[in-house]
Amino acid sequence: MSTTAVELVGLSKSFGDVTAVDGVDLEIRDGEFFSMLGPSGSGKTTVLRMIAGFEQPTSGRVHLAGQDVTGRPPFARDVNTVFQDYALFPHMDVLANVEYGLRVKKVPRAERRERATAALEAVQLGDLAARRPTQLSGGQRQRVALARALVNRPKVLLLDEPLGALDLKLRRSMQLELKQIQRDVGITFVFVTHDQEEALTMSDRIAVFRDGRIEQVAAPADLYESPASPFVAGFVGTSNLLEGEAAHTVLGRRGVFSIRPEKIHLGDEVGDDDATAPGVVQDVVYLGSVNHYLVELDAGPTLTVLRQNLRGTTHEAMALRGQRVTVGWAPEHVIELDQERQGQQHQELEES
Amino acid sequence: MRRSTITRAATGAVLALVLTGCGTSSGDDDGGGGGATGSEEQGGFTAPDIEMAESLGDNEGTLSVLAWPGYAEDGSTDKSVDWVTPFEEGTGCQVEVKYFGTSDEAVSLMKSGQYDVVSASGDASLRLIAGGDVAPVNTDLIDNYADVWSFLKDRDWNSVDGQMYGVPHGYGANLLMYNTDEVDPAPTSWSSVFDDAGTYSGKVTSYDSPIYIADAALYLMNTQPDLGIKDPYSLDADQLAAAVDLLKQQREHVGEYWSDYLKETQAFKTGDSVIGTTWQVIANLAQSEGATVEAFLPDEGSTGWSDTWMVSSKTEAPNCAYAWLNHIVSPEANAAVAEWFGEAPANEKACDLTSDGFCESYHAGDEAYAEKIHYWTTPIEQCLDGRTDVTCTTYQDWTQAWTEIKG
Amino acid sequence: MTRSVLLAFSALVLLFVYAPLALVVLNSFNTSRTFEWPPPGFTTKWWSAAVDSEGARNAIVVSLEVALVATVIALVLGTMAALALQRFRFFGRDTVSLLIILPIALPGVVTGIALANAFLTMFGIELGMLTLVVSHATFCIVTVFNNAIARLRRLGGNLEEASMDLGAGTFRTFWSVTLPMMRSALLAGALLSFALSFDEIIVTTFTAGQGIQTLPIWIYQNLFRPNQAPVVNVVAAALIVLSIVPIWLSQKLAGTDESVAAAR
Amino acid sequence: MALRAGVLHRRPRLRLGLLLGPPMLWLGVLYLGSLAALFITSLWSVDAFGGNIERIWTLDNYRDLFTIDVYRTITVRTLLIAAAVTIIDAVLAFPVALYMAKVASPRLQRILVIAVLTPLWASYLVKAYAWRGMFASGGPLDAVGLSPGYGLAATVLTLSYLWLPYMILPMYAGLERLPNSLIEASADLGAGTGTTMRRVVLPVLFPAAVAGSIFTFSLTLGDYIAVKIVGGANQMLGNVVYDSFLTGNNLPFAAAVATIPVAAMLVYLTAVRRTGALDSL
Repeated sequence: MSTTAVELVGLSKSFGDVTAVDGVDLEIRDGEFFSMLGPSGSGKTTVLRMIAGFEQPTSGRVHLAGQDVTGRPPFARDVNTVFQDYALFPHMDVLANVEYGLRVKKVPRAERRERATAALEAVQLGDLAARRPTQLSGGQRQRVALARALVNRPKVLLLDEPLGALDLKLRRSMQLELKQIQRDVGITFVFVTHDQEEALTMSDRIAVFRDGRIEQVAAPADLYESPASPFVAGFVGTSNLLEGEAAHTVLGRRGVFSIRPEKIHLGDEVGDDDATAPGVVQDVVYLGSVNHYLVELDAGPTLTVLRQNLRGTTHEAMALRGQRVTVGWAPEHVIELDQERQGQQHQELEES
Repeated sequence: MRRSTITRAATGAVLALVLTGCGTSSGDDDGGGGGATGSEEQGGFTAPDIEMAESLGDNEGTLSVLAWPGYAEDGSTDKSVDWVTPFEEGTGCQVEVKYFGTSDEAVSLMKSGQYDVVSASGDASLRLIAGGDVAPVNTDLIDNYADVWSFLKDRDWNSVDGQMYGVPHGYGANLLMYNTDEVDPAPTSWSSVFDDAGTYSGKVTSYDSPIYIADAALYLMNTQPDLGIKDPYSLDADQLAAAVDLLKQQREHVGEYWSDYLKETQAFKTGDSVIGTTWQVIANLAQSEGATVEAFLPDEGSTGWSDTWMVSSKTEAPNCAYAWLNHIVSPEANAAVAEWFGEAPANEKACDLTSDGFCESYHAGDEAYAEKIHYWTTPIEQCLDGRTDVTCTTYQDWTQAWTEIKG
Repeated sequence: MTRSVLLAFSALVLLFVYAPLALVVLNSFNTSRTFEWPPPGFTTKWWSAAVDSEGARNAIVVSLEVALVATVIALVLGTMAALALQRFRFFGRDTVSLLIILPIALPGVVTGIALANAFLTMFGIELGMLTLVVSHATFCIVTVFNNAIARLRRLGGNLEEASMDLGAGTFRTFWSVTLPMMRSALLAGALLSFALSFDEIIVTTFTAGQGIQTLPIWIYQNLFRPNQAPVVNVVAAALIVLSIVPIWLSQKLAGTDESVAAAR
Repeated sequence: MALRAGVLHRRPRLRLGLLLGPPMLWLGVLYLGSLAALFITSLWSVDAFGGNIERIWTLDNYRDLFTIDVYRTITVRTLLIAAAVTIIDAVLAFPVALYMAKVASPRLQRILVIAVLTPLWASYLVKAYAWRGMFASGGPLDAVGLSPGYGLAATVLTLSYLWLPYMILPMYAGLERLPNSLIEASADLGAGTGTTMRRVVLPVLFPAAVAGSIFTFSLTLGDYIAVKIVGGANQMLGNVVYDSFLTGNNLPFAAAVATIPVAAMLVYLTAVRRTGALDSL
């Protein structure tokens, strides 16, 4: 199955003087869990809304399953959306909400009821069918919204930061559940989020947005291990940038480089083959299972070093504060970032 | 109904619900000229030649009535007040009533030819005659006409050259009312609300309408002959200015102006007002409510009103129209209207049917009394008193002056 | 401390509001026809007279008709205007919103003579039921508009997008989602508009024509008839009591409305 | 249907046009047109006899308006009455609205809203006459020595009474929208009741009060009935318009007088437009 579910060609959108989306080209494959990741105002939600048909592009085309749907209204597109605030109809009960799409399509009552009930069962809400949305918890509403969209069996399901309003624990479990559902139904999911961890957890592929453009499209591991730009490196994980004179001093090369915090060794962990650099521990941040050490290199930059709390005590870890240390890393873990993209300072755009 | 007395004479002070035919289109140039020259001197006034009914036939079945509110009650206001239904039952003429708010409106509605009969006040009747909108009335065909007070017949607001254009319906005077406890000695003249108003400063009340300027003019006519006022409704600029000055002086002492029964009755009952103009009906009401008041018509005369029912020159129901005229001045109907409306009936025999003392209190049939009334007429540019060397002030001028007087 | 001061003050203001109304009710039992104080006696004859008054009944019916039709027109136009102004950004938007409130912001006497003059001369329509209803609708639009747009603002466009996303067309979405969500707001607006029209006298005076007698006009005319003034008091007293029903209903509806906010 | 809707969806301008067309036709053409016609009429005059309009351009009406003292007096009087009514209503409405929105229990809140709305259904005229009764010599107020008698004070009081609900309701709506947390936050930051009122409540209240004032001001500017009933011998702008038009049959002059309250309201609306009050009407 290598057909294309969604294809965006030169998609742009301006709101007055503000360009929210600036020439996006993208192909999303059939059956894939695709995430659009970026800070707020980067244009990802606007792209999603153009796929759904809520916004008309200023220029460019939207294709769904090979068909150009650019001019079509939302109700004439075979996609469904799970909204950030769920947008459940408060004047209808849960079942009526889920049935709505089927009723609009004039699906016979019996079938409608059956499918809606099944969809609610699938999201484990079978017993809440008669409730009003106001009587549900946040997580339950989220599931209703999901069921309401999925019951229509769309070609593509669009999810606009659907987990944003949930607490951390619920969010984690919903992430796994969403992924599971996606595998079960085999529908293409297009998922918008600003949470890199969420994107990495669930996605088959991720597009990183910045200032209305796509910075990089890649699988999670590739994105993390070979970020295409300092922006991607910084947005996905902690980047630990080395550039200019500092790079030359520490690495002996000019350019822009990144070393992931967990790849850096500290003190007695430094291996024999490691490249090393001296510095001072400025601060130690206790995070439970791991600690972050902020080490200011003598060469200038401050690197974040992540160390698991496998051994020793918290007290010992804290005692490193203010100490001179040596940090080291395997040379193959130094990521060279795309020179051309360096230093581009886009102005952050307001996404409306 | 009663309140329409207020709107009479085109004053419309209280409610006149409707616009007159004026407005941005000045299409109908109704009888500017003709009616204007009407009133006192009918020199040069010739009525259009309109055929008069010579005999009556079968009733047509429907009648369209244009009336002052209260002149054609069918029981919808008060069950016991109904002289339309008996007419319908007696004649088979089904009545449709349209009310008008001002004389101007009555004139313009009559021009449409949709109405068969109209109750016209003195300031509308001549315009209707001159405009050819109403037909001469053959009073021989109206049985009850014989019983109408003779002093109401062949007057200059309802006839031309001895030919009647309608039947008189009712009349009344604007009186001087005072609180007998507070006002001592009892007043005898309008001077007590003009030159001597200061005596009861703050408790004097006057009728709230530009037409009240005529009351001042009437007073000046008696007290300042030098001004040369012959008719309180035809004032040149100087005469108007004198009347306005007088009213401005009076304004200093006026507690409030009144324009409805309730307000004036209340004011006299509570003592907020102790002296001022009134209508007989208000005086009667106030007395029945226990107020210590008297009302009378001072010797210098007073302003007042008189109405006439007329027949459209374009009517398609002349028989029903004549039946209506006969009915409305019948003793029964005339008595009912007079009592409901609060005015003197035109039919002598109506007084046998009105409640005890009604006709006496309204001075119905008292010719000397009636002669003292200067009936309301709309002031116009042509002087109604016959002067041709000056232009008289119009009702618009009076209206602006009235605003100035009240300040 | 502050609370009790507030309470005391509010109670005083309510006393101020209800004292004259109490007087109205009291006077409807006053034997005096001119509202003598203190009342010389107690009578229920005005109440029975009011029940018998065909004029009052007819006037109430006319007022109800006028208010109903004007409110329906205002509902349609006000909702349309609210949708347009909430959903679209366009040049002159502020002017439009100003225009909508203009009929209520300009004194009734101005609106009255302007419309009356226009009907008679520009359009050549005789004053009557039509002109009255049109005039009332003109100043009623704003009450519906205000309620509708406030609700639309609170709703945002998400629910409608959800509906379209689920396959419902523009009209279906309006019917199934937008309208139900606005229902209580529209009802509140309609109620206010109804009340506004029902008791309007100034614009009515100019635009009704002589033949049409609405309740305020009937009251106006009858207040000035000595025998009728107490009957008018009865009608007013009855209206005060009866008005609690629609107001209470609207409040109840507005109460269920909080779910709208909560659902989001 | 779907096709048509699709067209509508693709063409937002068309949708806007369809939505805005009818209300704009009604208000823009009928209402504004009427006002424009009225203004044009104010530049004409009437003939001397029948009150028919003569379409001759003249500024006479405005000349009279500006040169005759009485109109200035009446204008000033009317504006002062309107201002006084507005201020009194604002002062009376604020505590009630505050109590309703922030102190009363939901149940009491509902009852209070009903209590405030109910008088709106009692006839304007009946209420005005009730006040006439209140102010009368020997009336209820006089009996306790509080009656100002008929005159401007009585007019201001009666009008304040009549329009009070129009001030309470927007204020209440405004305060209800003010989250309690804001008041609590202010108190938490050490502000006393007075400071909280001044810094937190009043800024929220202001646009609401302005919205209410549009009602009180405009309704007062156009009133001609209450002043007749309780105003003694005084008159207001509404009386002049009314008398010129219906009594004097002089529409052009009435139209000219009417431009005064219109101008006053337009100035006022323009001034308050930026406060956002027009949104909280």
